[in-house]
Amino acid sequence: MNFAVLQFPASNCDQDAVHAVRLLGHSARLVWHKDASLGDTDCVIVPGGFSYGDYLRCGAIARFSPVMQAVKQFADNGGLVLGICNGFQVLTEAGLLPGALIRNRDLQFHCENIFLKTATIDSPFTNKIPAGKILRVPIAHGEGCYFADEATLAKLKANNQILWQYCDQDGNLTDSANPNGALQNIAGICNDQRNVAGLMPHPERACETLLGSDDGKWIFESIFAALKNKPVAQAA
Amino acid sequence: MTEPAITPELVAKHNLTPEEYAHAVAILGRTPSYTELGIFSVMWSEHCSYKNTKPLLKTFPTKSPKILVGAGEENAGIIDIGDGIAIAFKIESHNHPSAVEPFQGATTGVGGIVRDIFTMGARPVCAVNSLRFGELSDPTVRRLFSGVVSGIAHYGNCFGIPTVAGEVYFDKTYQGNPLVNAFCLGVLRHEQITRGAAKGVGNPVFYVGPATGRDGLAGAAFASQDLTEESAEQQRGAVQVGDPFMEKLVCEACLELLATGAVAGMQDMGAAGLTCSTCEMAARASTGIEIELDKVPQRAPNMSSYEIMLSESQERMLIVVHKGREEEVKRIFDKWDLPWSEIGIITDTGHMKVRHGGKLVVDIPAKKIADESPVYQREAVEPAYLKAVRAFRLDGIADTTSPADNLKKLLAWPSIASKNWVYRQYDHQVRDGSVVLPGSDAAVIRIKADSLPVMTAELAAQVAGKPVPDKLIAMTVDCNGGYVYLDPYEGAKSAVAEACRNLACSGALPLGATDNLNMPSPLKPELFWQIKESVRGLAEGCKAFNAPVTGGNCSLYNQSPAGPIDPTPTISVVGLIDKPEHVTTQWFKDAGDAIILLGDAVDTTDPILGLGGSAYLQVIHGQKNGSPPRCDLEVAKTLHTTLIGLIHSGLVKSAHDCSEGGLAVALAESCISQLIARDTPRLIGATIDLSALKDVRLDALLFGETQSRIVISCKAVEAVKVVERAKLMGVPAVQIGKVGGDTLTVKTASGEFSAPLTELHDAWWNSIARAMA
Amino acid sequence: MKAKIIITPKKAVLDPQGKTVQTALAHMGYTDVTGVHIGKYIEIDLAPGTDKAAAHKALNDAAFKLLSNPVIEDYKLEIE
Amino acid sequence: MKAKIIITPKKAVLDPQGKTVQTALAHMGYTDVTGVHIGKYIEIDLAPGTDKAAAHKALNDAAFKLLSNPVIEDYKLEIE
Ligand SMILES: Nc1ncnc2c1ncn2[C@@H]1O[C@H](COP(=O)(O)OP(=O)(O)O)[C@@H](O)[C@H]1O
Ligand SMILES: [Mg+2]
Repeated sequence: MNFAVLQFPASNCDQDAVHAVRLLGHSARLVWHKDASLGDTDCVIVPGGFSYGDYLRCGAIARFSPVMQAVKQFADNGGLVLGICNGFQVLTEAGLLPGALIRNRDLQFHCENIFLKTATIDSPFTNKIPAGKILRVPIAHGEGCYFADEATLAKLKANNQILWQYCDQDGNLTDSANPNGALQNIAGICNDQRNVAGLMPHPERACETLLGSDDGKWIFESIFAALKNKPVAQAA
Repeated sequence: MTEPAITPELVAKHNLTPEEYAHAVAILGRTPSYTELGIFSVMWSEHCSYKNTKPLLKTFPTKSPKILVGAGEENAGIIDIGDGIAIAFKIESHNHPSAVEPFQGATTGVGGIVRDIFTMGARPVCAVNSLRFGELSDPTVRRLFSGVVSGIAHYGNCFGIPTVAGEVYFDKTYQGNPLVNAFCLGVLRHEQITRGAAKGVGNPVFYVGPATGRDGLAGAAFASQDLTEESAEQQRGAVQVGDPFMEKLVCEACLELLATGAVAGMQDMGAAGLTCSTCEMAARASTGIEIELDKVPQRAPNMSSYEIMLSESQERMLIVVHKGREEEVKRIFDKWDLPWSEIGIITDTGHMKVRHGGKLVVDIPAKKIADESPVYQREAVEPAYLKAVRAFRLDGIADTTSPADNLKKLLAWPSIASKNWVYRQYDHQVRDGSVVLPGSDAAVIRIKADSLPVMTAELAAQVAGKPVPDKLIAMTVDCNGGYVYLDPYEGAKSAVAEACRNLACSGALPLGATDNLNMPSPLKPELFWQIKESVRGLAEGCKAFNAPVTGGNCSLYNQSPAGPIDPTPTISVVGLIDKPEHVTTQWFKDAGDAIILLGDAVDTTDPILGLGGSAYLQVIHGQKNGSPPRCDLEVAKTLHTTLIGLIHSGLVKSAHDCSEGGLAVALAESCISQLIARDTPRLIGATIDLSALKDVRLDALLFGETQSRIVISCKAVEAVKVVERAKLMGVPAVQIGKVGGDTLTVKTASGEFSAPLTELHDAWWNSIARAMA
Repeated sequence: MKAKIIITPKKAVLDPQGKTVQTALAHMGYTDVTGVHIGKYIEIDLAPGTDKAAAHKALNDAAFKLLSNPVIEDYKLEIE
Repeated sequence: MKAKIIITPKKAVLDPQGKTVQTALAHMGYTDVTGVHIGKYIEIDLAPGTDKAAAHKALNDAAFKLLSNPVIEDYKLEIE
């Protein structure tokens, strides 16, 4: 599989995403934000970091990069797009995912491991996650509190679009397990077509036991499996 | 614009003595222009010239076959770590700016040190910080503390560098004068080392990065003065704002440019901005440099040549490019949407010439101003307070009767308590290389192929087919300023020993060190004595552990109206771990494991049994007094190599050294410091029996800070072997207990105490967060 | 010519910063405060001679698309 | 009663945020923009019947000490 990892000015988890994909046996390359085309791509990763310094609002400026036009088209054609952390913020700003990510409720940046419950395995991003497995994955963000208005939230639930939620060690969705105040402990969602997803935690930082956890690999393995089963859209 | 006339008052305002001024006139052969006066002032400030410390710095061990770039040569030292790979690292202070504006002071501190690293051609891969504040009960201290921490977080997180280690102490000596030291480490191939030399007559000089404003005018001079009430006010106009986004782009663009091979020399504009970078680059290459200020991008209207030359606007670089390769600079900096401007040329005159508005405003022999800076041998006199310190005895202090309670108080003491409130705000995992996160004795990072800067085509061809083996680097920064105050020489030695002990606990042997001398004024003989003795201790320590000093920083005049700070020579030691399986962490692993103490439980030759300067005396008895525990460097070295040997044999499951709070705190931390995830520690208890140690005060046994002690754990069946092997190496070793349960239970000759781990953990883990709530 | 844009969090959106400031004000003894809302203020300098109506239209567009996020924020634009 | 506080970066101080947004606006085709300054907007609800003069004095104090950072920012307070 070919992964395209976007590179905005001050993306800083771009190399990490490339590293994780390669480590898991697939190919990945960086695509510059000024490029209007994604080239030959099976899946797009919008990586973490501080695109444009996160000035104004996280992800707000990156959304206007030429490459985002290509991503939009790729997604419209059914291509798989995963936004991680800042990438999630970019995708919500771009309207590819509903809702918004606002300042953590305690106003502090949080870098720590959290536990993640997979709310549904019915998505290209979760299909390989073992049933009942609680993932231990790092977060690192200051603005990861997921917000959506009530109507949007109801729709997310009705369509089974919530993919991951913060939980405790035993899988309970408690308030103290929620690092940022996200509504319903939401850590990641997908669009209603189920081909675009975003999450605040960093699965690419959890693909090697040397780094403390390899639980993140299940998310990538899910994508690989989905791509294998249904070859999708052409890149724009 | 008319420039002010040069008067003795103006000279004095520029912090130049009449003798220094006379020397400047002699170098020029005439009266300096106003801009030239400014240049002499910053170049000869303590910050840039080390005029009061140079003779001392010469005593550091700086040689080793592994050193590729040594101390003082360049912006940072570089050490070979094998397979053609090298690391560049350095520590730098930003104390005074942080006192005035904690957030921006800290951001620009991090920005400056990161620039020092990529200036060498290295890719910055991790950061470390060392902080000192007054007591947390004071609201001003809390404001400074939270401002500094969020400044470091803001800059490092946005730039995308993991902050993997650090230390924080709270003591009223730092009340008006916090310390903010920032360290950065980068990775590169030997061939990629870039010099800050203005080489190649006729080569063009480029300015890249954001426009110059009136930021931090004469910041270097500011850093070289006492911090007074007014200085905060006066310096307000001088506050520099860090822009990590810009720095990330500048860094990526510079590394990309270096990979073209078009660069002849590169230097960041740090302290004293354009002045220092042009002067130093020309001096290093023995060339001249000519620049035109009208071509310098400017943010503010009508800036004078004085202001442009002395501005400390951040994130700017000066690059000398091989003639004919200018297009590559333009192409790459345009790609990154960064401002650039060709501002000058390298000459063979040996002079630094600056033109502005068609006029020659500066004409100084570069090598002379850089190399002929004044040097002072200051007078050193042992301070009187040390007599009382040395005479301090424990007679008036009753032995403890409530050890469990003492332990909880110590664990909750902010200088000992967990610093998770701090490091949780730092991204410590970006770049996918953090193997041991903050919270164990030393941080460990993994260096992999993508940690390296992009290569030139030539180099890429040369190393093709030779994959980079992963490497493991450990690092720590340490210094107990209280010890140093009570005995500068012993205290400084102990700082190095502790750093190396922390490395040993993580499985690493030292490669090299970088130090930051945070000191009061060198002009008072008693204070200069502290500086001198500290340097002697550091030098001996670094020599003993084969940790040559590759560079560092001096920050003098750290004193507020309340008085001087405790001398605080922070030292960061970097080490190498040869295999992933040798990476060791400080927490106990499995119930049933044996707990062994390496080293003498108490130094009985010390009349105050390791309690001098201890956290225990400070917290429980309100006294910062007594000679600190002595550090025998040979004993320490044997201990470290023995532990490394045991680790290499696969015998050690955890290792944690005894530092502040002594054995009891080290044991408690081994039980409670493993973190699974947010709010989810892994607590694992221990049962300890110290009853064999009969004739020693209980407080000294539990909380004394005798040096060179490490608590390790191993499989029960291997305990005897471990003890035997340690003894064979000449290291005292004894099994003191075993892992398991949900309490820390300690039996001593005078009874037993037991504390539930949940209570110990709460005291230790949440204490700082509570103070900050 | 100058454009001024005030961006405020929507009522339904959590404003922890506002809450924190309110608490801090209360600590300072200022208890008459019943609510604090924290937003952004953006000042845009426009080239002299810019057509005011056209600028209004363009900046309105920019405020909606870039400067604010309509999911969580409201904005007010003024040109003077 | 409402107090409105506008906090802006001081003129001489670098405003990286404003600069970045200005560049972004230029890229999007808003080329008449010659400068962007980004600050904070704080709205404070005051209990009905609050004494205006007293509130002004207190909030002025709070704006200086708590809400703004006088080292790098200016503020403007209005009560209406
Ligand atoms: N300012 C900081 N930034 C990052 N990590 C920190 C900071 N302060 C402390 N730490 C981490 O907390 C742990 C304990 O630090 P410290 O008490 O100084 O340990 P030690 O006594 O072993 O030197 C270490 O892993 C250290 O790196
Ligand atoms: Mg230690």
